[in-house]
Amino acid sequence: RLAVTTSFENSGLADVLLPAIKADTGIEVQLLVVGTGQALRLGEAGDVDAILVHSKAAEEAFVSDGYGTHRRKIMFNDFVLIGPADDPSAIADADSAVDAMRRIAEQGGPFVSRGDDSGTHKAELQLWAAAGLPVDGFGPSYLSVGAGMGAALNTASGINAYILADRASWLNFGNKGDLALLFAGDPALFNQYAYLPVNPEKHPSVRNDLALQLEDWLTGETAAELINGYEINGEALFVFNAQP
Amino acid sequence: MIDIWEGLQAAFWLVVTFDAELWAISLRSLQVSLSAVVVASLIAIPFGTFLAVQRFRYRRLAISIMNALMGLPPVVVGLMLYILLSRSGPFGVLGLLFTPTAMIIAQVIIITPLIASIAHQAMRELWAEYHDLLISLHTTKWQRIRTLIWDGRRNLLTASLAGFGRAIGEVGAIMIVGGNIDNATRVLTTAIALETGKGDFALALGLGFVLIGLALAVNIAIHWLSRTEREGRW
Amino acid sequence: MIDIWEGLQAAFWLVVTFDAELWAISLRSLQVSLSAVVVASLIAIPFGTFLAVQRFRYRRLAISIMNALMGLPPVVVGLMLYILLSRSGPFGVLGLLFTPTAMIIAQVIIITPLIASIAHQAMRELWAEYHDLLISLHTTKWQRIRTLIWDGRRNLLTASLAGFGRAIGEVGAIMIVGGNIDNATRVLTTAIALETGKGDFALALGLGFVLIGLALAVNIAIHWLSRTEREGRW
Amino acid sequence: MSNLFPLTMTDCVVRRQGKTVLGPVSLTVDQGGPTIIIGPNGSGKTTLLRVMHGIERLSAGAADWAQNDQGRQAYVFQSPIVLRRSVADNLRYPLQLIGVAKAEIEVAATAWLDRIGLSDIRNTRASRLSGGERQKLAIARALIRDPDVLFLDEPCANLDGHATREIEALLQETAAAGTRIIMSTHDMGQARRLAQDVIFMIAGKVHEKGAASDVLATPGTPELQAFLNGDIVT
Amino acid sequence: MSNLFPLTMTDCVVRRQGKTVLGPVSLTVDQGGPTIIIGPNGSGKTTLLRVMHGIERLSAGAADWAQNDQGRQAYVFQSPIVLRRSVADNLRYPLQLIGVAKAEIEVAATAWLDRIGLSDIRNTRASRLSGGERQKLAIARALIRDPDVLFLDEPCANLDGHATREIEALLQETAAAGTRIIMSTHDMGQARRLAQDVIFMIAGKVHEKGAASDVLATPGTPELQAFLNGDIVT
Ligand SMILES: Nc1ncnc2c1ncn2[C@@H]1O[C@H](COP(=O)(O)OP(=O)(O)OP(=O)(O)O)[C@@H](O)[C@H]1O
Ligand SMILES: Nc1ncnc2c1ncn2[C@@H]1O[C@H](COP(=O)(O)OP(=O)(O)OP(=O)(O)O)[C@@H](O)[C@H]1O
Ligand SMILES: [Mg+2]
Ligand SMILES: [Mg+2]
Repeated sequence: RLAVTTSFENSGLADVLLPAIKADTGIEVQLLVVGTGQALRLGEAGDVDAILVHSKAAEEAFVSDGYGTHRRKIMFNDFVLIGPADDPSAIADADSAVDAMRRIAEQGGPFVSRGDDSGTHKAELQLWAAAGLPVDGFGPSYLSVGAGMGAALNTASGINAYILADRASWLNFGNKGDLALLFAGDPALFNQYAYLPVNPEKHPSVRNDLALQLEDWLTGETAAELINGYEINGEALFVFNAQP
Repeated sequence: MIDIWEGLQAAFWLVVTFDAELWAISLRSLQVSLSAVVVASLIAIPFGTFLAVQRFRYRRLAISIMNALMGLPPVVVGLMLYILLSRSGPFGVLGLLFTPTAMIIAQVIIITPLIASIAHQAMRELWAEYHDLLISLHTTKWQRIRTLIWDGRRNLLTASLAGFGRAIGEVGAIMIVGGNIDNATRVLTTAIALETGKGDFALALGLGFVLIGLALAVNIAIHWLSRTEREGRW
Repeated sequence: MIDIWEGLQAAFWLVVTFDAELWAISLRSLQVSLSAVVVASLIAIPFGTFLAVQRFRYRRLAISIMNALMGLPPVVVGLMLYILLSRSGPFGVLGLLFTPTAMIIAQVIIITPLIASIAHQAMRELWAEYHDLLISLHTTKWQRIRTLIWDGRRNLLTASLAGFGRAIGEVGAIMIVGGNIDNATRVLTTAIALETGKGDFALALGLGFVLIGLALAVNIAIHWLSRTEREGRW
Repeated sequence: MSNLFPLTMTDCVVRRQGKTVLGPVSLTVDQGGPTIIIGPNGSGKTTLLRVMHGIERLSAGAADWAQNDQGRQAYVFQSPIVLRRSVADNLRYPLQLIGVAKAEIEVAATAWLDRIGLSDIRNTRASRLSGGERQKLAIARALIRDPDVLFLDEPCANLDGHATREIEALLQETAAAGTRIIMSTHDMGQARRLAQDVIFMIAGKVHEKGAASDVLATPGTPELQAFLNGDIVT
Repeated sequence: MSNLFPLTMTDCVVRRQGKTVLGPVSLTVDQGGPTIIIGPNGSGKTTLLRVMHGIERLSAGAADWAQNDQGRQAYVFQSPIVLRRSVADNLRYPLQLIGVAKAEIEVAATAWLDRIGLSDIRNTRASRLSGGERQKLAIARALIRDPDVLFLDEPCANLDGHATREIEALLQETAAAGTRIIMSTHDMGQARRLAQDVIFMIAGKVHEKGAASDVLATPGTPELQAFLNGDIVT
């Protein structure tokens, strides 16, 4: 059993990987799609055999507290800034992600935040911090919605707001409304996914053998091909970067 | 197990420290759900009574549909309402999406069939008892409905309380149409969902206990006010 | 608006093409919810009847609590059950987490108070009618309960159907304890939630319409079988 | 106020579950003194009264008043139906229905409470009355609207000798004031005291009818003779 | 089978809502012929019977049988309570409660259906019976367990002359077979025909009692004299 974040599931990559995993290794992976925090808790409780998330600090704490055996980078994708197609804050012309955030703040939003302590939310907060803008100074135009990526995108679409999303979720998102991808490409927006097997010493019931087998597969060549080759609307989403 | 204990502790501290945000969220929960119950009862009770009183051709079918609508999945209700209320939808101009009003509308849709169904069942018994007399007194349809509602008001309480229970604990629909926006549309259930997603189970449980306490308080208050049980049976 | 129309189309195509996955998910939904309704009815109906028949000191309080438990928020139920069933929880060894059994348990907890409450209200009326006779015939408590359940079975149907409605549309609790695992614990409501998150409203609505159709079919089938309305009133 | 009479019944038949409960009966009821319906248990007296009052569905035939104003008819049922309200509220109810002014209602209710001797318990719930008190309440409630036709189905079955005399006196007054009285009874003494016309029923059919002085004094058929003697009649 | 008798009532008082409905009454009931309770409407006859049977809560005093076996007592209520079942099932019910074998139940039910003349409609729902048929059913249901004591509250109020005679004959047989009969009635003729002892009640108190031959022939008080004449008594 593997706990993954909503952004991973929403990307659709799972639908490509799971059948291949089954064909190559015979492992039937059961995906639990939850928030990052909840994924970590499922791992701590030993209810899943491994987790696949993107939130570096929390992952390191997970390993150092002994819940995970180690952390293995698998791949990364990037975050993108989404907003109303007419782009009132003109962030499409911004020269960095931080600059884009400043422009949104100046124009007065509205901006939708995941607000759920997920990897995406943490990345967003880092950007605000780098821009020197305290989040609680925005007032009502900063909407902390406390929901998954898809739900947050739905909210942004409903009120035509700016939002930080991962590229995969955005491309797969069906309810685009008047939203458009406005800014992307800044390295500050890279988003590293890591694989963490749950420590079998803490929870003898976890299938560490399968978790390791899966890790081998995920870091192997087939996975690399599939991940790098995964496209939506002709756009590659993920970059495989596991160290063999 | 440790989590449940921590949850109780969290609930305790939240309550004794009069946490301002908790208050705001709880009040919003109460306000939304009570409004929904009042509106839904005003629709559902007369309708359920009408179905008990009136024989018409498709009555059985109407009752079956009403019962089936008790199973309206909240997410679907939320979704449809979202589509209708979103800016590109037909009611977009009203600007109701992500407001407490939208949440009330969603809850009304969800609990109306439940209240109507329970009300119908309660009123059927009473109608069997009153049938001959009210027919003989040459009452209008509307007088019959009013008489049944008035004389059966104690039984209708269960219907409304069931509706309240479902409303206050509901999360799927109001998450979609309310958006769980901090300081605007966040209520207890959506806050609980959020904390669960974050993995803060203790806080989530703490909020859950506050919610259960709230539901209990409302029920006891209403029971006490109506003295349903004290006055005994007819 | 376009979405709702697309949803209907999606539902239509899903159904007419006998989509294998849709079948599996729908069957699992039915199986989980019907099991939950059966188990919950077996607990709730005798209990609700007992509360109607027996006077005891804390009866009013018990009824209030039962009514309040109708408002048990599903997410909280899911969370507590998760903590209990988790590997590190007291029942972890049973390995029930993320299985349909766990989902059934969650739904039983959620709908039992609802069924008990409606059953109690229905049985109170009947008990008022039968009270003197059953006391005079020197019936045991258990015989009274059995007589009321048997003679009031038509009214109890509303209670079970309300429970079914709530169970089949429920998502918050089963998402947490079931995990929405493809091919294992995914049911209609969790699938809808998933598609909503992806923004695929047409598919989500399509599944929603299938779910509503399912609820309607179950209700009509049960009504037809029991002929509640055909046999008329007593 | 135009005339309700006559009531014309042509080949009225009431069938229930394949069994002919009444008829065929053809009758004309015109203005006149009290008509008393007698006959064995299950002979169809209640059914005939209900057909005349227009509250029983006919399987064949027709029963029509010259003027169709059911509001000017009143009916006292065999087992009195009391509303789940106080004694006084039961009396107020028929007047409230037709929008009589509050003050007038109070005057009428007080007068009738005195007349039937229930003033002391005017605020008791009607369901707590003794059998006889309930019957008197039902009669008063039927008379309070001052109907043109009054149907009574064994009105004195639960009354003591004194109350029976009182009710008989009341009915005679009422008849003298122009109200047409049609009543069933098992008390042959009462029939003799009140009847101007008699209808004798057996097995759903009118077996004999005519002026009371003729029919009761010199029965035209052996069946009526036997019935008056208290022998078996079928 | 040991002896139930005597029943000893000491200063029994029943108060309801501040009003003394019965008592104080002190009485001893021993084996013997039928005891008939007479008195005006609302004088407490029903309440006294219920106290004797042990189904009315006493506000003061005590009513105890020598042997406390309520299963050997039976009670026929003033307005017959019928179960929502068929006529035959109503008769079977008391025997089913005490676990009589199926075959035996059928024999008894068939015999009683014949005896009360309801064999033809054995499968009709009891609620559809005419007033008199219902009353006969209730009496048969009380007698089917062959009780030691039989209470009847105005059992012939809805019966025709022939049925009344039949029931009286039945009661006399039953009494001859050793069943103690205690019954209220408003029919003084019936009281004279059946009574061995008479209890005359006014305003909740036993005003006069004794052997029927004495009491009814030479009333000891002006109140009883007036009551027997059908004059007002309070
Ligand atoms: N819905 C029904 N289904 C079957 N039989 C019925 C129904 N309604 C009435 N009956 C039968 O019709 C017959 C006539 O009933 P009705 O009540 O008119 O008699 P009644 O003369 O008023 O008798 P009583 O003196 O006992 O009140 C009865 O035998 C009764 O069982
Ligand atoms: N729960 C109650 N609350 C108030 N008053 C009550 C209650 N129960 C009975 N009473 C009153 O007690 C009195 C005696 O009632 P009971 O039924 O014993 O009279 P009864 O002699 O059987 O009269 P009837 O001949 O009319 O049947 C009545 O006046 C009735 O109104
Ligand atoms: Mg009748
Ligand atoms: Mg009485």
